[in-house]
Amino acid sequence: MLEITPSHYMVLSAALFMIGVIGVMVRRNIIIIFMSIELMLNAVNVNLAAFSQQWQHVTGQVFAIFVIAVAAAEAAVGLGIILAFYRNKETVNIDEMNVMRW
Amino acid sequence: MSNTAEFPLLSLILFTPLVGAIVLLFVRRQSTDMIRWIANVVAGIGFFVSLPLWFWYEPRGTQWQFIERLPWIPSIGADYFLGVDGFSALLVLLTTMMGSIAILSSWTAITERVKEYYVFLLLLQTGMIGAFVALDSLLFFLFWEVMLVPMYFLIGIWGSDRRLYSAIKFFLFTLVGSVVMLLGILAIYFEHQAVTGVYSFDITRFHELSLPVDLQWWVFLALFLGFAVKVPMFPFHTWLPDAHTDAPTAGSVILAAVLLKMGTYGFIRFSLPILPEATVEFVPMIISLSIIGIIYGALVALAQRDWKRLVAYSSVSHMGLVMLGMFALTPVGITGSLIQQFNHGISTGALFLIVGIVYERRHTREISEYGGLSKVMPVYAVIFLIMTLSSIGLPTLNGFIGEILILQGVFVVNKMWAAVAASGIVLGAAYMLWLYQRTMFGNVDNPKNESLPDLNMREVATFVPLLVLAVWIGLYPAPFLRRLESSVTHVMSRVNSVYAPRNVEVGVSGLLMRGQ
Amino acid sequence: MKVIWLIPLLPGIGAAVTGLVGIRFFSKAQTALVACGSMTLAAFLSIYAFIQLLALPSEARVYDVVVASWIPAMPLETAGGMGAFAVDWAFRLDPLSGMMILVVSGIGLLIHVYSTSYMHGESAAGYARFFCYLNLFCFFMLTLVLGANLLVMFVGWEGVGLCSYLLIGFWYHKQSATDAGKKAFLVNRIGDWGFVLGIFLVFFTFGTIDFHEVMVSAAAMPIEATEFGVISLICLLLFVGATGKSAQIPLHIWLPDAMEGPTPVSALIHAATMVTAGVYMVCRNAVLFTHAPMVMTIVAIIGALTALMAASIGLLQTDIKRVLAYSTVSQLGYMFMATGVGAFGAAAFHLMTHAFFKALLFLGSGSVIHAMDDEQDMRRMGGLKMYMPVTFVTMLVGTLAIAGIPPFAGFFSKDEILFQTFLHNRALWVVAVVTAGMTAFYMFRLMAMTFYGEYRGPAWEDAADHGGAERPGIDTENEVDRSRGHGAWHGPHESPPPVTGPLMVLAVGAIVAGFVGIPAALGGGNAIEHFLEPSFTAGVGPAVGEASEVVAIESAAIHSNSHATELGLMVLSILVALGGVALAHRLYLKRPELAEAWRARWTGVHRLLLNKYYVDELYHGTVVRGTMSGGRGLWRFDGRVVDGAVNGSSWLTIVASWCSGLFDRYVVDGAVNLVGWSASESSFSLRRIQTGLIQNYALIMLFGVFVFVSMYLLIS
Amino acid sequence: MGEAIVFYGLSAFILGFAVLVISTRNTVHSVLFLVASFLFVAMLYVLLGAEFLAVIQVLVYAGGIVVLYLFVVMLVNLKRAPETHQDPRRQTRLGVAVAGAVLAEFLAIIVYSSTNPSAPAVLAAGEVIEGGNVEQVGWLLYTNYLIPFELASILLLVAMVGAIVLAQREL
Repeated sequence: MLEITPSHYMVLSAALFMIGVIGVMVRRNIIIIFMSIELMLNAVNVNLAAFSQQWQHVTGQVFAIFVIAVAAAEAAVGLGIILAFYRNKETVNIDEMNVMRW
Repeated sequence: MSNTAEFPLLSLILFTPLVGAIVLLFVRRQSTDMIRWIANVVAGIGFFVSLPLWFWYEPRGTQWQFIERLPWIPSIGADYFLGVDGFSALLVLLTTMMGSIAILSSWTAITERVKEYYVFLLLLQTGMIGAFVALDSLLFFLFWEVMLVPMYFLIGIWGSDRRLYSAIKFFLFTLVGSVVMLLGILAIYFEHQAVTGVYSFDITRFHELSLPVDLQWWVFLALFLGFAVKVPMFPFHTWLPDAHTDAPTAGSVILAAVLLKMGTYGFIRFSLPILPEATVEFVPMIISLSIIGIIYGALVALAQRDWKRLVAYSSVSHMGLVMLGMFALTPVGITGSLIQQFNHGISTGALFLIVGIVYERRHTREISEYGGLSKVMPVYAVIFLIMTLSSIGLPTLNGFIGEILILQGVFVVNKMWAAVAASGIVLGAAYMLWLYQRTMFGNVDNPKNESLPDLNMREVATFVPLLVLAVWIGLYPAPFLRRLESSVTHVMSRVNSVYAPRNVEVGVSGLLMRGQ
Repeated sequence: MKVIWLIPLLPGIGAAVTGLVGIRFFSKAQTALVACGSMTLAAFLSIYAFIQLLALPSEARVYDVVVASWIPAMPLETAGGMGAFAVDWAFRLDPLSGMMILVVSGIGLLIHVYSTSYMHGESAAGYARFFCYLNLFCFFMLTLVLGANLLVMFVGWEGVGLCSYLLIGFWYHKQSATDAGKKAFLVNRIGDWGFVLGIFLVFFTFGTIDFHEVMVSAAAMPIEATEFGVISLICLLLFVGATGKSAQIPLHIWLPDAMEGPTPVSALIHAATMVTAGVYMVCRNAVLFTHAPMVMTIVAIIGALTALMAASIGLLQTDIKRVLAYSTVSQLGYMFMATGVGAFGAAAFHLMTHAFFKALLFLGSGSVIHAMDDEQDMRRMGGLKMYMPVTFVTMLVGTLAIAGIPPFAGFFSKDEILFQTFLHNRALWVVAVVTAGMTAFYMFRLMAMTFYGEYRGPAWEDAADHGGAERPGIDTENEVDRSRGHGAWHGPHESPPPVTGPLMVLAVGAIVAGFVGIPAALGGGNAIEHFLEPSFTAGVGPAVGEASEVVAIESAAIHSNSHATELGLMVLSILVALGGVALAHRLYLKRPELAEAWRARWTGVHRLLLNKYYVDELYHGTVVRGTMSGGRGLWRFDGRVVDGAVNGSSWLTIVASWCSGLFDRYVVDGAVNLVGWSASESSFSLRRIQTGLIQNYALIMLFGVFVFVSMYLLIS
Repeated sequence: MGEAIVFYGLSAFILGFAVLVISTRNTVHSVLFLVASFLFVAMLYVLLGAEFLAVIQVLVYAGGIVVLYLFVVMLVNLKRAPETHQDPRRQTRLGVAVAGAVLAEFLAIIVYSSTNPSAPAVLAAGEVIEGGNVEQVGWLLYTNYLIPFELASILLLVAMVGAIVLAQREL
């Protein structure tokens, strides 16, 4: 229990990821939902870093860097969409963003 | 088969109009003058690149010249196989010449949808040339069908009065014929495979085939339907007056000058050499239909009140004569038939141009609307006179050569046929001269005719080549006849054993055929 | 001599120049210069060629020139095995064609000169057009005459027909003129139908269409005295062609109508040259015809009948040109009668003399018509002798010639024909003599009504300066000025020199032309017939030569035995002619009321003759009407039956397609719609999943993850 | 022992702040908690020996992206409470339940696999990483992963352009 194995990190990661999932499911403010997604990405990065350490190889970290890059891109575009939407609809409530349906 | 061209002349001739049509597609539709210029220049180029067919053709060379052969659909043995003999070379020349004349003639006549009009005309040109130069029967059929569509639109869009009726009639008639014709070609194709084991659409191979007689009979009937509609022979002719009458001038010219030759060309290229026994069997039927066509066409023409329809029925009569000469199955008759096809293209094409000119000025074809035109349009009257005389076969003009050869060729086979057919010539003079009298002579009774302008330079230019050819063939047809020799000898060797080279002493065939 | 092809070509060039350039750019003088110049050259060349021909020994008087190959040789079956159909542009000068080119180019030249004045009223373009046609005619006529084979002759044959058509219809605004032109062309075409078939049969029989070769081959064949064989058929077909061109029964109807053309045209084409082409053609194929005695009989009978019928019609015509036209038909009948009895030389001789005096008469009548301000009705003339003496004298010469009064040209040629006919067939001779009497009668009737008696024409304004009536025939220059269509008509007047000149030349011709054929009975040598003899016989090969020798000996025997007969016949014919003259004098000068009385007495005959035996009406009622209604009927047939079948089949197709359309709509389409309907109905419930709420979608994803992970757990 | 204490401490902070992120009403506070969470994750990276990643985490995430979020929060000047309207069909509870279930499953898998190691949990530590962490990462990035690296840069460029286009006023 006192020796920290990759399993510990994975547990942490899983917990963090599920917090993100729950955030996505529960909150209606789309900004918060985006932040939840960031949490999920962080959980993945933690995992990658842990594996990197486990295998004594930096490839995992390299992938983490890529994830960060993608997260940055996603945040930029996503926030841009939020702004545009807000300008039109005066809301950031995701329950009011339901035009794409039958 | 050794005479493969090192330079793809036929492809060049074939695709020049097509390239022109494609270029036209990229021109703005509003710049009509530019479209007209491009179309005329392309047609002119098309004519000039076809001129080597006249100068480079070796009348004494092998039968097929300028050959090009590339695999097309190897799996069924279809090739991109082009080549001409003397006859098709002449027809290609006629096509390119009449094509450029038709395009030149429609400069002012067509004011709506100019771009599409010229695109269709050029497309039609490619189709016609293709049918004449294809030596692969599938390729031939392809081009045969390609011609149909532009002609349909030319009649249907730019025609007059009942243009849709006429266009559909033309289309259906020809389509029915060509479908049956395709069946015939396929029958030959499969029989060829059964005999030689090779799948091939090669017409020259078909020419060497001897099919069983009962199969020949059916194939002949199938091909006959396809070609007879196009000629058109007597019971299948009714599309022709309608199509001619309602087509725009250039359409009528092309239709009369070139499209009708497709049928007779088909007989010469397919029916006679491939199905010799059936041909001999069918001679009485075809001769009867031809003679009926001659007399019938002439008599009906006599009753016409519509100028263009009269010329159209005269076409029926003349093409009957062409068929008559062909099925006499004598060298003189077939030669006459071939040269008469060329002549008919010139004189009837010119007559349609002539109608078109006054139609453009007056927008009526009623003969009774005219009269005394030689007073207001003297140059026009002279040209009309010469072409009328060419049409009724006056010596020193082209029509005479064809008629005399055909009738002489028929006469040695059956004197009654010749006698009856010759009476059609009397009637021919009757309706043409009566037409001339009613339109050109007399006083100018109709005030609308008083200020008709005479031909301008462009219109005269459309007639000059036709007049030159009419006189040239009339006075010195030898260059033309020499080019037809190899075609005729080839057909004769297949179809009439009396004239097969082995049966004729060297003195006649060797010396005289090659003489002069 | 290798340039005989230039003889036809020169007028051809003239025609091309006046036609292509002249109509637009030439003045009348320039046109006249070109046209007459080319004709003059052709005439001189003809004379030169003829002299050259005369210089040769009589057996060798033939020049053959092949200019080019026309239709190259092609093998073709003939009766005698495999032959070769080939036609050359070949010309042949022999005695017959030599005589003809002299006549054609000579008279042609004179008429060109005459026309320069006669047609002066036309515009410059019309003037050029006229001379273009006239030159073109001479081109074709000379081609016809010089052609060495049937097809080259046919070129000329059709060509002159064309020019005749164009010239008859020269005043194309006149309906009657264009009708007449068309009629002429079509009737000729009917004849050509026979001619063409004759040519085909000649080729089929002999394997060649060269006159000389045909002649040699035919001479070797037996004479078809009893059976109607192939040569007879050839001759009959060729004769059909000749009846068309030379206006013989039953195709004579076009010639009188052809008088609608300008008078020089009537003179040149419809009197002197073109209409004699039929006679010329029969003479050309003399050997063929001599081998077909049955056809010869037909030719003779038709010729005689035509001569009689035309002469009888001519008796009562009042139009000056129509009288001459019927007279022409009648004289042509004479010539055919001569050929029919085997007297080809006599026919050719009469052809030549006739060309002179008939051209003269026509030109004279033209002069009269001109003087009378385009009046052609003889009843409105009279007494013109004093106004136009030159015309009167020359026409009198022509009349005497045609009536057969010695020593004018017509006497010799006509008498030769009568004599030959007498030897051959008495019945025909009777007809011929009666015709001769009629000829003399109607010609002097013409003279009487035109030149003698009271002036019956319209009055004219008496011009202040000089009246035509007081000083007839003088001051022609001024008359010409006024006769150009400007200003008022100043009464009958003598014509200008370009008109009277040819008249005088032709009058001399009409007097002296007969002297080349003075018969042996009168101490002459009958030179013309001996000169022409080689053209009528095959003339080569020993056997043939022998045969012709026999014929020659026989004919010589006949000649010597019957000089007395011949002299007697001559006297008789002169008497008959004089009788005709006397009757005309009595009826139209002395006692005009007698003519009225006779007319009242024989109204039926009078009406029959006046209406030309109703032949025109007959033809119009049968042939023309039949053809036209046949054409209309067939057109209706075409529209109703043939096209009806087409439209009917299209109607059937439409009905069938309508039925299959119903089937398509309710059965095939129904099945398709059923599938679509069920799909849309089921999707109606399924689409509720698409709520548009992102979190619902996320929930579903999460649920999916849950399922996958559960599966992993369960498996491992 | 020390490592364990650090790990558990960091984990507690990370998860605690994460829970705060998703539960706070005030958006601005939420963002601040997110920053805190990120910073602790960065510390965890240090613990894992990934110094370069830690630096990146601080600079890019905590520095760059979060500032972006703050800007947006400022720009979205809400006149009414953002979460007043609630769609009846959103099934929040079900979501939370499934999330919990998945978490439970994950934990089960992790526990199961760590108690039954199919492979050595820790690699033989014979291969010592040469050079610093930054050098190694850089080496790999510019050799083996050059193309993905360049693609990532293009992706960022495209995202930048896209964001600008989307955010500009007259769309």
